[in-house]
Amino acid sequence: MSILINKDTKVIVQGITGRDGAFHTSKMKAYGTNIVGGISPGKGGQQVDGIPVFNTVAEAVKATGANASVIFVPAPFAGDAIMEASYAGVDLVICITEHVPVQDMIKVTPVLKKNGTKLVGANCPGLITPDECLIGILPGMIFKKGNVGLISRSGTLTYEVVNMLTENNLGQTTCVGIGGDSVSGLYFIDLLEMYENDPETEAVVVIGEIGGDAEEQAARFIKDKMTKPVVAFIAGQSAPPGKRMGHAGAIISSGAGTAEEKIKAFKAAGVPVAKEPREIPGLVKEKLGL
Amino acid sequence: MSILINKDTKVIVQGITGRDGAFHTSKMKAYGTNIVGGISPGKGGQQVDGIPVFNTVAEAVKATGANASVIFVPAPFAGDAIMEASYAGVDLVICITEHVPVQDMIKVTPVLKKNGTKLVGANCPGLITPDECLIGILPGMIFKKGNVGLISRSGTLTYEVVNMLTENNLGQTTCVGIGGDSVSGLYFIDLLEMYENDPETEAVVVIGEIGGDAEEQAARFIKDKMTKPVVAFIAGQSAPPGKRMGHAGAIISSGAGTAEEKIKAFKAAGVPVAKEPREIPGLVKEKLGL
Amino acid sequence: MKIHEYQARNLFRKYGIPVPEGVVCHSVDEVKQKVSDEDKLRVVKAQVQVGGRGKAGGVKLATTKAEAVEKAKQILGMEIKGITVEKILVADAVDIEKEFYVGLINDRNTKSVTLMASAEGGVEIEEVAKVSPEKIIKMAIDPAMGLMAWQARKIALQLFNDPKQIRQAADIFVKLYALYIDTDSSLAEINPLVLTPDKQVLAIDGKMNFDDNALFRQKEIIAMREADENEQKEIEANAKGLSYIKLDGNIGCMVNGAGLAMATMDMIKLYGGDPANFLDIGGSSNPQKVVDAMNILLSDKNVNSVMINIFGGITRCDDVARGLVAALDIIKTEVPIVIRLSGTNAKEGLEIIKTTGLPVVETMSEAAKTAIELSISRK
Amino acid sequence: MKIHEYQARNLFRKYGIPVPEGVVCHSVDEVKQKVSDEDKLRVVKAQVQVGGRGKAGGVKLATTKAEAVEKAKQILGMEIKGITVEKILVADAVDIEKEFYVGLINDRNTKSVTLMASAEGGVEIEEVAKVSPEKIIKMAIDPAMGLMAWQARKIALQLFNDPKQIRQAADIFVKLYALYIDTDSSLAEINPLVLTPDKQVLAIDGKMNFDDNALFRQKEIIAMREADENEQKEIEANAKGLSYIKLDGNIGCMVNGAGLAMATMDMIKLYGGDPANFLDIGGSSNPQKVVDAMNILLSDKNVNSVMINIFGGITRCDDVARGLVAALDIIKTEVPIVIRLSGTNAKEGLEIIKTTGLPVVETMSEAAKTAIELSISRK
Repeated sequence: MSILINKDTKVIVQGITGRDGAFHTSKMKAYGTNIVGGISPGKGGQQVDGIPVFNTVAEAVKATGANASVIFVPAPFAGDAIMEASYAGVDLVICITEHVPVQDMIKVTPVLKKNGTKLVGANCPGLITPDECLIGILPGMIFKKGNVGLISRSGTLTYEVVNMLTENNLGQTTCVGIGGDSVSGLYFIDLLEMYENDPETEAVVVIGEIGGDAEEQAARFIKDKMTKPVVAFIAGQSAPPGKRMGHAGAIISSGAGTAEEKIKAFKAAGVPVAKEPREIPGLVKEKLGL
Repeated sequence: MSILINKDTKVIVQGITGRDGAFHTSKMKAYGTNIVGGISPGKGGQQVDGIPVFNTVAEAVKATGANASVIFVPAPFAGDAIMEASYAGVDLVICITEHVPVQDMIKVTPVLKKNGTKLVGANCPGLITPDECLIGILPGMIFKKGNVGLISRSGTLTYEVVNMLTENNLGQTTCVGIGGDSVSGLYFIDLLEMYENDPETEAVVVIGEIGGDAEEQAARFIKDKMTKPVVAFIAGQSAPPGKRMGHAGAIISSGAGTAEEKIKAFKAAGVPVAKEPREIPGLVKEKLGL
Repeated sequence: MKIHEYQARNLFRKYGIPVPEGVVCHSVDEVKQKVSDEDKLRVVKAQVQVGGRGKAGGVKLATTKAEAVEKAKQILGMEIKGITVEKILVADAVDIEKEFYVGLINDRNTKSVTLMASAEGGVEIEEVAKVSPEKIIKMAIDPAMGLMAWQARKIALQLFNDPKQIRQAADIFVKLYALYIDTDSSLAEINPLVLTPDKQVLAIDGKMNFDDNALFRQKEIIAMREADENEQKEIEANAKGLSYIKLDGNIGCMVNGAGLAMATMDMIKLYGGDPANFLDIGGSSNPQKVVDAMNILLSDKNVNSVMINIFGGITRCDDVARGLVAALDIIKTEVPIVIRLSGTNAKEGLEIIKTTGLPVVETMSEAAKTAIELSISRK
Repeated sequence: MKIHEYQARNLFRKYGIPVPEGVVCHSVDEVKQKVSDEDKLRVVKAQVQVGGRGKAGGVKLATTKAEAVEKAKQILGMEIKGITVEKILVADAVDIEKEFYVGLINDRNTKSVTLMASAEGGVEIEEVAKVSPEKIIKMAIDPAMGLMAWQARKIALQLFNDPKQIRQAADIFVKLYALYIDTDSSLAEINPLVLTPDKQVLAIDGKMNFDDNALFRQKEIIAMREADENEQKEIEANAKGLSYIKLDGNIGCMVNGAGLAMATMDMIKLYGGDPANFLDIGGSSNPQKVVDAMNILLSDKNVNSVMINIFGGITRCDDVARGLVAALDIIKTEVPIVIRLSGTNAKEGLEIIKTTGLPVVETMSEAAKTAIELSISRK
């Protein structure tokens, strides 16, 4: 088992003929992901890397039965691409594109709700169920099948942590990079609930960062609803207030969203918080009694 | 029985402190309509003609249990007033205001659907179930309780016809002025279906006019779905194409929406069409075997 | 409210919809001044707000400046469907590989703005709709979301093959929708939208109408109004709270309510007469309104009898009658008038009217018959 | 992106939100020229993009023109939180009966634009939020419908009693929302919104921030940018595809990925060091980017050691290493550098890096410790 994606997930790529889209499509395909089609308006009927190209998401879904779509189109068009996928009935949409305007994400939100679409991102590395399905730009080789779930607001920091988990023989059920923007799709609580209900996941690693109060909400959820152990890390303890730390969502505004508050909330919920990333595997092992 | 409104209908008035709102509120009240409140932002707590005034529709609904609202606010604010009533959960909204921009009505439409609100109008005289409830600006004294339903796109022409019906001892269950705009709330088919399901209504008079193809649709509906007799009249047989005949919706565009087409459609559906209004009572009597 | 082609083009340009270069001229001298000396294919087009100007000779091609001036001379001042041509557009003509149609309207049935597009451009879309409706692509637009880019692309994909052209066309559709909404339009057409041999998608001819009810919030659009004589009369009537439309007959009508006014015209026709106008004075008993209405009505010299048809509703007939008497006292005319008064307090009203000495009747049918008789006797 | 108060006022005015008259001046001479001779109460305000200027003496009242000039002299050139005041706003002061707060933000939790309003105006809203959160009215706005007039009225009804004031306030809220959406704002505050003794509702002070990701479609907003020195550096870095923020420490960091960059800073701090910056070079192995990043980093004279922390993901470490070597070949600096390279093909990468002779380590912790040691040895 896993969450969100597995070997049966049928994936289409929006923006398959673009530079990034084409590159990562071949990477995903090489990993074993079941890429069933791509979208590029006006190039329907062509093939990219042996994958059929369609003019619209609706056509691709109709022809292939795709239930997941990954978006590589440029930022000005990403919000629209999410809506196209949502209106076409795709269950899970992963938006890799960074720098998507916040208003576009806000506009997308009620559409997703209305159509029952799950969104990961934007501005995220994607997600992976090791050995089954990789969607996005994650480096597949550092992941390993196992029983730890992972949710992260960051990209390379996630790889850093996953690499350590794998080196410590802590494989993963599904790892999800939820993205660094302030208004995003699936967030900590949504995913924690899925991990709680996934029989195979035995522990969850949460990698948060400064900005917003999603970590505090996650801590309350863990305390109230979760039976499985969670280990956390928060990036940005040394970040100054009022400055956007690379990620659009990583900003401490008027004293809210600090690392201190988040760490305090996790600790109050019984969630051990690693002082530095390399402590994470040990804390997970401790919790699992390994 | 009747459709849409009866003696138990609790009515609030949006724009009760305006000139038209105040005047017609007293008329409605005098007729016996159960006016339970009025709305005028900032005048909540006051009374008009013994009727309590509220600041918002939501407050009025909460305090009075109102299930119908009639709108007398000026055209630039009418669309918003409809939305306020719809979001406040009012079942039936009657918009008397004329000259409401079409885009405002278009914007309102999905909101009504989402909230399950029925709208009559805009630009309509309202509706009446004689001796029970009058909502709008109809002259109550010409109506008489009975078994004929009436739907009309016009105002005074309706009174003209109702007057003749009443003089011919053909009383009415409910008469609905649906308004003369091109984009409106309830329309012929919606109401024909209600009359078909109302045990007391024995025949229906439909007063159409040039513009659009609602009469043609009504004719199809009558042919396919109705068991009760319908008599029709169409105004505008002598109207030139391309000119808006007073009502925003009364315009023949590019050969479509002519009286000839509508009359033909009704006749094909077995609906007798009066050549002039005074023929209507006779046609109804004939159909009812009186 | 309607605007001229050149005004629609200006709006298109403001919204980033590509249109070929062109200038508006009111005289041959202006053509000489504004048009460059360069030899190139130009099209000279009469700016009139009626259809069928091409067939009427109001659109001509010119290959040189001299020729453009010559064609302008021919077109300026000509009559098209009763309208004198006072302005022309001299625009660059472009080579056309293919013509398309795209338009937006307020659709009564879906109660939404609907986009229509067709690969059959350049001809009247109503013709296409009649002959081969399957060639028109329609899409109802959710007002809450607007025309989303992917939807525009979906339409464009049915008209164009090349990714670049698809993008250009979809972009034009989205911009046209923005223009339509921002200006409270009730019709916005690009016909034809063309593909040039060098693969540009351009708007060649445009038409826009606007919702009269929304003009209060459209200052920029009102400023574009260039009404012809008849429209001017209608606009003046509107300003006075009246709704007036001139027709070709000789029996003037003055009625309260639009539906009743139409039914009145119909009845005159039914009884063999010919209505001179549609005139709705609305629901008030204000004598000034009746005076204004009568003045507008009688300014039409064809009118040789008048039928006043009033049904008293909330406004009682006795009040209306008092208003009418006051008004008729002011209006001095030789044209015979018949008055019909019915509805609430009709009896009391009829009594009051009798003091005028004018013929008074109780039903529409009688009034129509009387008006026709009066008209015939005056011929 | 931030703008000055006077720029926010200009945007308010453009959208029909009433603000008192005022002029922006860059010098005392300009004050003498632009301010009228009339004696009236004016307020002279420093235009700096930081909070707390009132406490710092950057806001002063003046009753005459002479006094306004005097206050301008005092404020122009003063330092507020390290920023030199280069502009002042001289605005008409209005009598205030009551102060309110209204603001719009992008709310992460409701994933919508949220309107906040409070009868506690004139003070920092964050303070109100902390001390008495119940005094802040919040409303999440449906992006598909926008802020509907009845919703704006519902908020206004909680702040005002008089129908006219309710209408004025609701109108301001609707206009502020339109401005917010049209400009891709991320914060739009009117604080205070005031009621004057003659019952006018006015915006006295305004603040607006904008979504950096949306600036590509906000030409008019970008044109307003007046960045201070540090921001200028950040903007230049952005233009090169880098994300840079200057801090107060002495250990420079260059990292791929924002989360990892933050974790790197945290680790330096954890081990007793002091990071000089946040610097994310993103996912490419392009040597030019490393050169640009290093130049920006070293332009900070406090930096006395540098930690390069790279985790190879899709981009393999050997590629990254080649990029680094090429870049380090161009960069000539005395400042000691430690390189950490991990992830995909780390071994191959480390081999390549060794050719530079720079200290190379395998873990973040080692790298942080080394950088701190290098820094101490340089002091």
